[in-house]
Amino acid sequence: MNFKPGKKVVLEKLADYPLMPASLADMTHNFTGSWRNMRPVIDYDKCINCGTCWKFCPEPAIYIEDNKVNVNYYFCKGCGICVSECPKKCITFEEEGK
Amino acid sequence: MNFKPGKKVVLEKLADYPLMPASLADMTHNFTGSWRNMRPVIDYDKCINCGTCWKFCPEPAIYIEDNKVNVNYYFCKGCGICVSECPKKCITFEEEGK
Amino acid sequence: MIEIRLHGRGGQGTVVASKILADAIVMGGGYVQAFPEFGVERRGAPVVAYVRIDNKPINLKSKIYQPDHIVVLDPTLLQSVNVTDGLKEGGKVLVNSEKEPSEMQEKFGKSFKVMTVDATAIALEKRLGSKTSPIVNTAILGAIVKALNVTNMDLIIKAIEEGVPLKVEENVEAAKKAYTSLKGGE
Amino acid sequence: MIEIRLHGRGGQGTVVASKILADAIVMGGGYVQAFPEFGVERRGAPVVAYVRIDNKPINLKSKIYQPDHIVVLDPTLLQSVNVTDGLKEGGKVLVNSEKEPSEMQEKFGKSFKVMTVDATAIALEKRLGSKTSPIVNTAILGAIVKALNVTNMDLIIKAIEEGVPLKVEENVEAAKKAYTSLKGGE
Amino acid sequence: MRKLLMGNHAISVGATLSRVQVIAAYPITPQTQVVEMLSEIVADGKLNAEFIKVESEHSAMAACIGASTTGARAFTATSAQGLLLMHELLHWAAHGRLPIVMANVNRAVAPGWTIWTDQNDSLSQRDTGWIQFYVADNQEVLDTIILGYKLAEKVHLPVMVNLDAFVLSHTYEAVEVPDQEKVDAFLPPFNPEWKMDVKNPRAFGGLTSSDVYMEFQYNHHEAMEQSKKVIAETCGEFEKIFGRKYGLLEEYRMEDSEYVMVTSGTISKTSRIVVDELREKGVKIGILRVRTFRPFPGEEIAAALAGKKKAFVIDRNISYGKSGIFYDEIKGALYNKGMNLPLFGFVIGLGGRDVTPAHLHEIVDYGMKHDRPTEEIIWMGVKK
Amino acid sequence: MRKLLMGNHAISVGATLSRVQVIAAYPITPQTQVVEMLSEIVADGKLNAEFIKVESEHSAMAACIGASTTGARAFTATSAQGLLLMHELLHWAAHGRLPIVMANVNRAVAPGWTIWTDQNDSLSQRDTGWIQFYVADNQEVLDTIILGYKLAEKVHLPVMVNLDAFVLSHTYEAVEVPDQEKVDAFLPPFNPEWKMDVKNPRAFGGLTSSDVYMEFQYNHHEAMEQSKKVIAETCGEFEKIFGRKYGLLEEYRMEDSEYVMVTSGTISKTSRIVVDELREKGVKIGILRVRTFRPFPGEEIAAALAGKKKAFVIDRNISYGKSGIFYDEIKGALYNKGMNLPLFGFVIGLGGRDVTPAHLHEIVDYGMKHDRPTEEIIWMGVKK
Amino acid sequence: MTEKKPIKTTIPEHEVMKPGHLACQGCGASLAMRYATKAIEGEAMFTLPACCWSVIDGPFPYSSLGLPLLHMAFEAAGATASGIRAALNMLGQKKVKVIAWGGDGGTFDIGFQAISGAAERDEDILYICYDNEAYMNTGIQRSSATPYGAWTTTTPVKHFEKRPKKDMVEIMAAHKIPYVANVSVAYPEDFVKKVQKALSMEGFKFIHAFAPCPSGWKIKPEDTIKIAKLAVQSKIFPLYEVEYGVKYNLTVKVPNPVPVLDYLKLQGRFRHLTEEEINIIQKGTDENWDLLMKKLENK
Amino acid sequence: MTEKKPIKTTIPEHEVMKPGHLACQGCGASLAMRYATKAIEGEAMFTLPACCWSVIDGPFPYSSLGLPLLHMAFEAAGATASGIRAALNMLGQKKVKVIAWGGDGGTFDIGFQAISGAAERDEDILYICYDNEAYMNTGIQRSSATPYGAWTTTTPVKHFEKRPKKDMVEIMAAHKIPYVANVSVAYPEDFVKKVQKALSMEGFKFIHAFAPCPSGWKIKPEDTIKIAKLAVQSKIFPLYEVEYGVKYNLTVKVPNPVPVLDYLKLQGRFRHLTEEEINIIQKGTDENWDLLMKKLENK
Ligand SMILES: Cc1ncc(C[n+]2csc(CCOP(=O)(O)OP(=O)(O)O)c2C)c(N)n1
Ligand SMILES: Cc1ncc(C[n+]2csc(CCOP(=O)(O)OP(=O)(O)O)c2C)c(N)n1
Ligand code: SF4
Ligand code: SF4
Ligand code: SF4
Ligand code: SF4
Ligand code: SF4
Ligand code: SF4
Ligand SMILES: [Mg+2]
Ligand SMILES: [Mg+2]
Repeated sequence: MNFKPGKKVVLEKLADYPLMPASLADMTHNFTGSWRNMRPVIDYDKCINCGTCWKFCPEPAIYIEDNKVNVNYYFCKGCGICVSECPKKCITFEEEGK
Repeated sequence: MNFKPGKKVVLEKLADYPLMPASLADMTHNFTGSWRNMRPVIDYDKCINCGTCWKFCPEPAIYIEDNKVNVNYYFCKGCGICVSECPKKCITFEEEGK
Repeated sequence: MIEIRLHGRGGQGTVVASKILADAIVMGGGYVQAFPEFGVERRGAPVVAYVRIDNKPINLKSKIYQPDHIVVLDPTLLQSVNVTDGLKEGGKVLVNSEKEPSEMQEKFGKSFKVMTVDATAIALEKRLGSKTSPIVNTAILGAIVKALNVTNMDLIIKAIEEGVPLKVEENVEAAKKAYTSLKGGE
Repeated sequence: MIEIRLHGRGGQGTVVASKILADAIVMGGGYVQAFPEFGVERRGAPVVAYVRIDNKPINLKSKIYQPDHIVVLDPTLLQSVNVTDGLKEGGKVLVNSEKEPSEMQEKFGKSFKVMTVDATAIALEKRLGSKTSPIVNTAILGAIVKALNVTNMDLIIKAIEEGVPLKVEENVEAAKKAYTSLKGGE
Repeated sequence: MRKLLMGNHAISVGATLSRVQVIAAYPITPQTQVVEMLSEIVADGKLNAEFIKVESEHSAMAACIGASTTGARAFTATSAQGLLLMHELLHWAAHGRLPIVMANVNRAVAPGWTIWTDQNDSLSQRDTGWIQFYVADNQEVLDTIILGYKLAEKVHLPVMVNLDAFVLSHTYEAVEVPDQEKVDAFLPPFNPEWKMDVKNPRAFGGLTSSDVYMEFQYNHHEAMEQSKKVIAETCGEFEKIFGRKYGLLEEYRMEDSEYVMVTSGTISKTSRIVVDELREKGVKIGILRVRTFRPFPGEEIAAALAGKKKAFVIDRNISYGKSGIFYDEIKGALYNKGMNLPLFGFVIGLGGRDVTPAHLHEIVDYGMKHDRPTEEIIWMGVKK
Repeated sequence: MRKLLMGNHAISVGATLSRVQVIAAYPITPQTQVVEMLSEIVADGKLNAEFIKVESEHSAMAACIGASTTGARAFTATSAQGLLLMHELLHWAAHGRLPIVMANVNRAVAPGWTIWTDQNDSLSQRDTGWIQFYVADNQEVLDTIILGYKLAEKVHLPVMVNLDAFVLSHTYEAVEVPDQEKVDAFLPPFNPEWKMDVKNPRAFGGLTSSDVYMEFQYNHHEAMEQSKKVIAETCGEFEKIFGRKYGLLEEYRMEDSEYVMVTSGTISKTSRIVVDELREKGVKIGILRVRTFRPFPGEEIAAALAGKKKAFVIDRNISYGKSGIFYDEIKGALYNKGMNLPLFGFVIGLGGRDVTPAHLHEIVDYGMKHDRPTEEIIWMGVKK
Repeated sequence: MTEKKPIKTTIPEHEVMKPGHLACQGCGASLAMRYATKAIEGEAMFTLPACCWSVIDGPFPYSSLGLPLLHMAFEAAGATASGIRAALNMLGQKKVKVIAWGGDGGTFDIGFQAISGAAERDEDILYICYDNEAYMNTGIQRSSATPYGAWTTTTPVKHFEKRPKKDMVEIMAAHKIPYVANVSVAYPEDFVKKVQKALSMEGFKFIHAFAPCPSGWKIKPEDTIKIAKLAVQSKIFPLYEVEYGVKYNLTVKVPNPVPVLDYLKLQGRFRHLTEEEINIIQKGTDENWDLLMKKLENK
Repeated sequence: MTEKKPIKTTIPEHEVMKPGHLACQGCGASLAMRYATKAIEGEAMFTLPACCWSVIDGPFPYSSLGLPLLHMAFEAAGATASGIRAALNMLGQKKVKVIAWGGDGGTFDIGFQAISGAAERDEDILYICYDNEAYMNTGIQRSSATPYGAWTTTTPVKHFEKRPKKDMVEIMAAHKIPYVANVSVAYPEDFVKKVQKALSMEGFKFIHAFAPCPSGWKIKPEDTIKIAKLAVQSKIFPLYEVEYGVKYNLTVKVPNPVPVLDYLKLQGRFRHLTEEEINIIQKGTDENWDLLMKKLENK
């Protein structure tokens, strides 16, 4: 599933508050991509569509679309699990901002 | 062991009190013999000194002295365990006050 | 206001007796409190229950220190417990005993009126409880009706019928028998 | 009173840097508070720490909203965090970066004075941390001494010696090297 | 129907009539008859409820919190150590705005072990955010459970109904047991807007930063303040249907009184005897019973005491290093009214020490003889 | 020796210098550095103590109770939920008259989950019979642990030292760390008369009937009252040896003041900035910091406020359905003195909402503009 | 009366626990304490969570135990004992034994966590649970030690206890502590020996003592021992021990087992059971026994 | 780029847990939740004691879980879940599953009693413990799940953890509940299957999920899966299940086991260990494995 960035909820005044601290939205507003200082990049030439990277991403920031695995960089924290678990070593870890 | 009846502790004034509720005496002042409405009586003729009654008395209200088992009636509550466990059936249960 | 104290042993149904008595009072339109001594008494140990009766709502919420009457469910208690402690001058003492009231009067002194009923015998006759632990409370209730004059037999019988789980008939009979066999009640 | 805010990532030693800086201030006889942003930030997430310095006891116990200076330990933060938020007019911004201050000045605007130090390179040179997570805090401290003028190198070195558990010498060297290689510090 | 009930039975009957759906409770003297009777009632099928026989009071409250958040009417009962063991979760239920009703049999706090009455157990929960009632007879016990649910579900706050150990819990008194239909008319089914719901999934109680936390506390306090009005309303409704009148406070011979005994719990009843006797002698004295302790009816107490000559506050509790708790809180209320009424604070009856009319006379005597209190606590009945 | 310590370290150093013998503690943000540092200190052999790594705070307090009754100096530290979970055993330690010292990092109470500071956790323990201190900087944290043991062991009561989460617990400040020898001179080894002893076997805490229970409560309260004197004495001794002065209260620019901010915890320090600024403008204002909350220094507060024009009580806490807790308790103290000083009660900073000089100016402004308070709580900084 | 052979006692003659205590007539719990204290050689201290024994011992200012004793909150014995242990260690009294003594409710239920914690830490203490299979001190409510089929006031006849008894011995054995054992008041020699053995070992020891309760089980006080024997002889309560979670040992053999009915029928609390339910109990008992036999073989 | 064969997923493709959550980089706990929620067919509710997940889920007013969730006090999940279950039963939603989700601290330690109580009552709930072997949310303090040899902030290198890991799976199995199982984030298929199986059963189910924590174990975030695999392959964390306390089944075989050293050496928390200590771990691991094999045979 390719999650889209969500919206922040702003509680400006008392009337905006729920009765108790009950959630009003999910966390997809949170740009966890900013946590990353390394960026996983998939080499689709080598990729065999085994789905391993998708399976092991803890965010999840990898989604299946168009019969391939894709990284959602808005959420990818750059943990490197996909890099390390890809059986074909076809994901490389590049320095962020370079 | 033949326990002697103990004394009550009287707390008449503040100065008699310990710092916290810490005990100052044992319970041997407590005449649990008054709980009894049946009284175990040992027939020493039949008794074989096996010690079973002594062993199983929960108070303990049976003590060994002069090479025999003795009931301390100040404490015996009249539960009847000794009566029921004596292998020689030589303890009888008599109605109290009769 | 009439205040009654009942003496029995843990496990003997003393509190149940006080409750059934109170039930009868309520059925009769009276006001009542029934409560146990607030303690941790164990099976076999002497216990106490109270009944407070009035014809108007009872505001008094403290314990009973000077009862008008005393009821003793177990005669062996008399050896160890001072049952008349605090009993008002002229108060009644109803004892479960095979003895005649006159035989007991001495023990209690002249200021109290002693009555007896052989509730144990009645209970055994009606097969309530066992020989070593007869259940005497319904018999005692019958005697209370006669002795203390705080309710009547119809109400007590109704209260017993609602208040005992088993052997209802036998219990009612026990009460009736005790009512008629009370000694010293006149 | 001088108030400084440090920006880093969870797990990068930002709070330790603030603490060592504070240690140096105390050793120099100054008064100081050092504290983290009070949050639940996780490894990788942007974090913040504060240092408040004065020459008399500090009564102010609230957070820092308008810092005098900013220190950025991780250059990749600049993409996602508005590090100059609340920074006072004329405040200094010290960034761990290989870039020249002039290259950055534009990003921050004219009202702040930008300085850079390549702390990552220094840390890697001194073998502090790994390539993906270099430990830059001691290098940054050296740069702070030069850039912010709140303490001196002797004290910082003493504070580093007491405050880091391992590779003491390398850390001290990192600080020294950063001190000399600060850009834009004049 | 008039029935002879001990206080613990009155609790159970009240809960049954309120059609509670989840019961989670743990036995403790002097509350045990509650769990026993409710076990029977549920086993007999007379109440359609889940009874969770938890392994501790802490778990009892946790289960109630789980059940209430899921939208079921939840009930528990406890006393003393059990209440104290729940403490963290009392805060939880209140901040969670859960309309749980709990009966607490007031028992003194250990050590030494004690099972007898005083109010330290529940009053030491005064800051947990629960509504607290202190009742004076078994009729009120039963009625207040039912009233409690009505109130709790309106203001989204948990309600604690406190009764004296033994003096009520184990004392049989005649109680008018209302008809189920009438109770149903008074208390509609529980159907909260905010609840765990698979159709509308939410997280309840997540991390609440300093940017957003304080408003919840404000709302919590405001709900308490509103409760005063809601109690008045609810009691009005109740009176219409059941004919029995309750409120924040209860007054006895107060109209023309010059002196006032300020009481709570069963002492209030025994005090009537003393007041009646003193009235006979011409002393103009009345009783102000504080039935609701949270929200604290400060305004109402100040109004009731306005113009009186003296008041004698009787506390069966103590805050160590301070004073009797009712006393202290009432002083706070009068202070802001600029009142200068001599207010005496008595501590009596801790750990179940019996409170007799004689003791209460002593209290009034003391108050009559002194112009102003010279101590924060006037101790009654302590061996010296 | 002057050292840079965060509040949690100051606690640990204080406990170490006090030569505590048994530590039983459980981690909780924002107290964790205490358990971590003490683990290290014990592992390094720098403190000869048993550290019991219990499975909950409840067990931490139980272990402290066991250890203290056996005659060892026992220590624990906690915060918020941990403190609340101990609640039953807080009563136990106090009634057991056990001189346990505990550091509590003041954190707000869940739900929602929060880790930030306010005083509701410890103030909702106000009726448990513990001595309570609220400190304002890390030096005082350290010193009060040592002072705490001295006091606790004299009056046989447990002592809770409360400090603000993060603002102290996680903030590094320079602290003068006293020499071990001096501390040893000040604080002799613990050797209680009443303890578990195989040579003199006793049962502690047995069933205590209504005939004998109340006197223990009287003694407990009296020990609290005596503590006031003992605190003064002990602080005097402390000052002689260490040169730092503490007391029940702390005054700042109070001598000639007409207006008073009544504070506790770190807000007291920030208030100094405000007072200094206002003094510059000619406003005669001072600060009365309540350092000791139990025993409550009512007399002393009344004396300090006597003759003032107005006072502004600042509470970082609330008793729902009543008011700020310091405010309420102070009103009680003034009432009995017949004082009529306008006393304003502000609630601020719950759940860690930051308290800045600007907020405190607002408080003073409000108080200056109003003759008398019209509400029991004046809320500061709540979104409306 | 002819000359008698001298009385030869099979358990220590010295009495530590004193009479005058407040147990009901025929109380198994008081007997259990009598045995346990007889087994102590040297010095010991007790801590006691709320339970019948909080009352049995006697009210303040009295105590029947004859040893230092700390009454403690219902749920806290495991941790309290840990604190006492730590204090004794620090005070140079490492040799003084620490014993926690709790009922089944305080052990299986509300106090379980503190026990599990102390076991996990392998504190050098002995925990003895006297098991009367319900909360007796508060008047016979179910605990998780209440066996299938039993009436209690919270498992009324119409809805008698449906859950099997929680298997504390196996749960504690799974904690892999040095010593776990079942004992019974009907087997005093075995009882005393096991307590002695436990006290001789270092680390956390757990002993589970079968202690009939006449008041709660609706049995005659005089039947306490008889019923406890039948529990063993019907295989309902096997007397065994486990060392370090793996070494199993059956200390009292049952060569001629009796049907569970013999055990059940003497007790009022089981009166309502039908044959079908009794069969369930018999079957469960046999299965548990077989499982135990397997573990005995594995050792 | 050539035409690819279609991606065949071995676990459900649907994502319940949403990104943007607050777990550290490479957090095993977040992965565990991702798998668990994938396994749910139908409706479910969660309750969560304090743990890293209280933070991971996101602060108010947010939540990443995508299912109803009640945050609860640290020690209360077992009982809270019981209350939710009871309420759902009363509200006619018997089919909605109730899941309690706690860390090892909230499960092995402070919340253990409430869990044991719920297990004893055989409440129809699933309890999942994600085990990262310490209190991580508060910054890496020991729990009773911390294994022998590990450094934590409360078991410093000079005094590293000396107690073996509490054996929760065996302890829960001794509760004789319908289902107990070990799962690991490195074996998602096994993980999902077991959660599905548990959810299909009635009564109390307990699943123990191995979930490495990069921050707490001092490992590289990218090694989370590698290390979890090594735990299984070194026999330290066998993947098995137990039904009704007796029926044991090993779900992932270990034909070519690796030495524990391979597992230990990647982790900073074990860095200080000497050969001797590593041997102790190897020996303990082998013994536990042998014991497990015996139980597997007995079934
Ligand atoms: C927190 C708390 N809850 C409840 C109680 C009440 N209580 C005291 S003893 C007891 C039952 C004890 O049962 P068990 O441990 O089996 O011992 P027994 O009385 O059967 O000997 C209970 C419920 C208490 N003292 N504290
Ligand atoms: C009563 C109580 N004590 C302590 C805490 C603090 N606390 C919150 S989470 C946590 C550690 C949780 O550890 P674990 O259950 O293993 O989950 P993890 O954080 O490791 O995922 C602690 C100690 C608390 N919230 N409540
Ligand atoms: S680096 Fe980590 S977060 Fe990013 S896609 Fe790979 S596994 Fe997911
Ligand atoms: S793990 Fe590697 S090969 Fe497999 S789908 Fe991902 S990128 Fe392709
Ligand atoms: S009847 Fe019971 S108490 Fe009396 S001696 Fe025999 S066994 Fe002991
Ligand atoms: S049991 Fe019987 S035979 Fe044996 S010693 Fe006692 S009385 Fe004698
Ligand atoms: S109730 Fe049972 S366990 Fe308690 S004292 Fe009586 S017989 Fe013993
Ligand atoms: S500390 Fe560990 S368990 Fe917690 S979020 Fe980070 S990686 Fe996950
Ligand atoms: Mg029991
Ligand atoms: Mg963990």
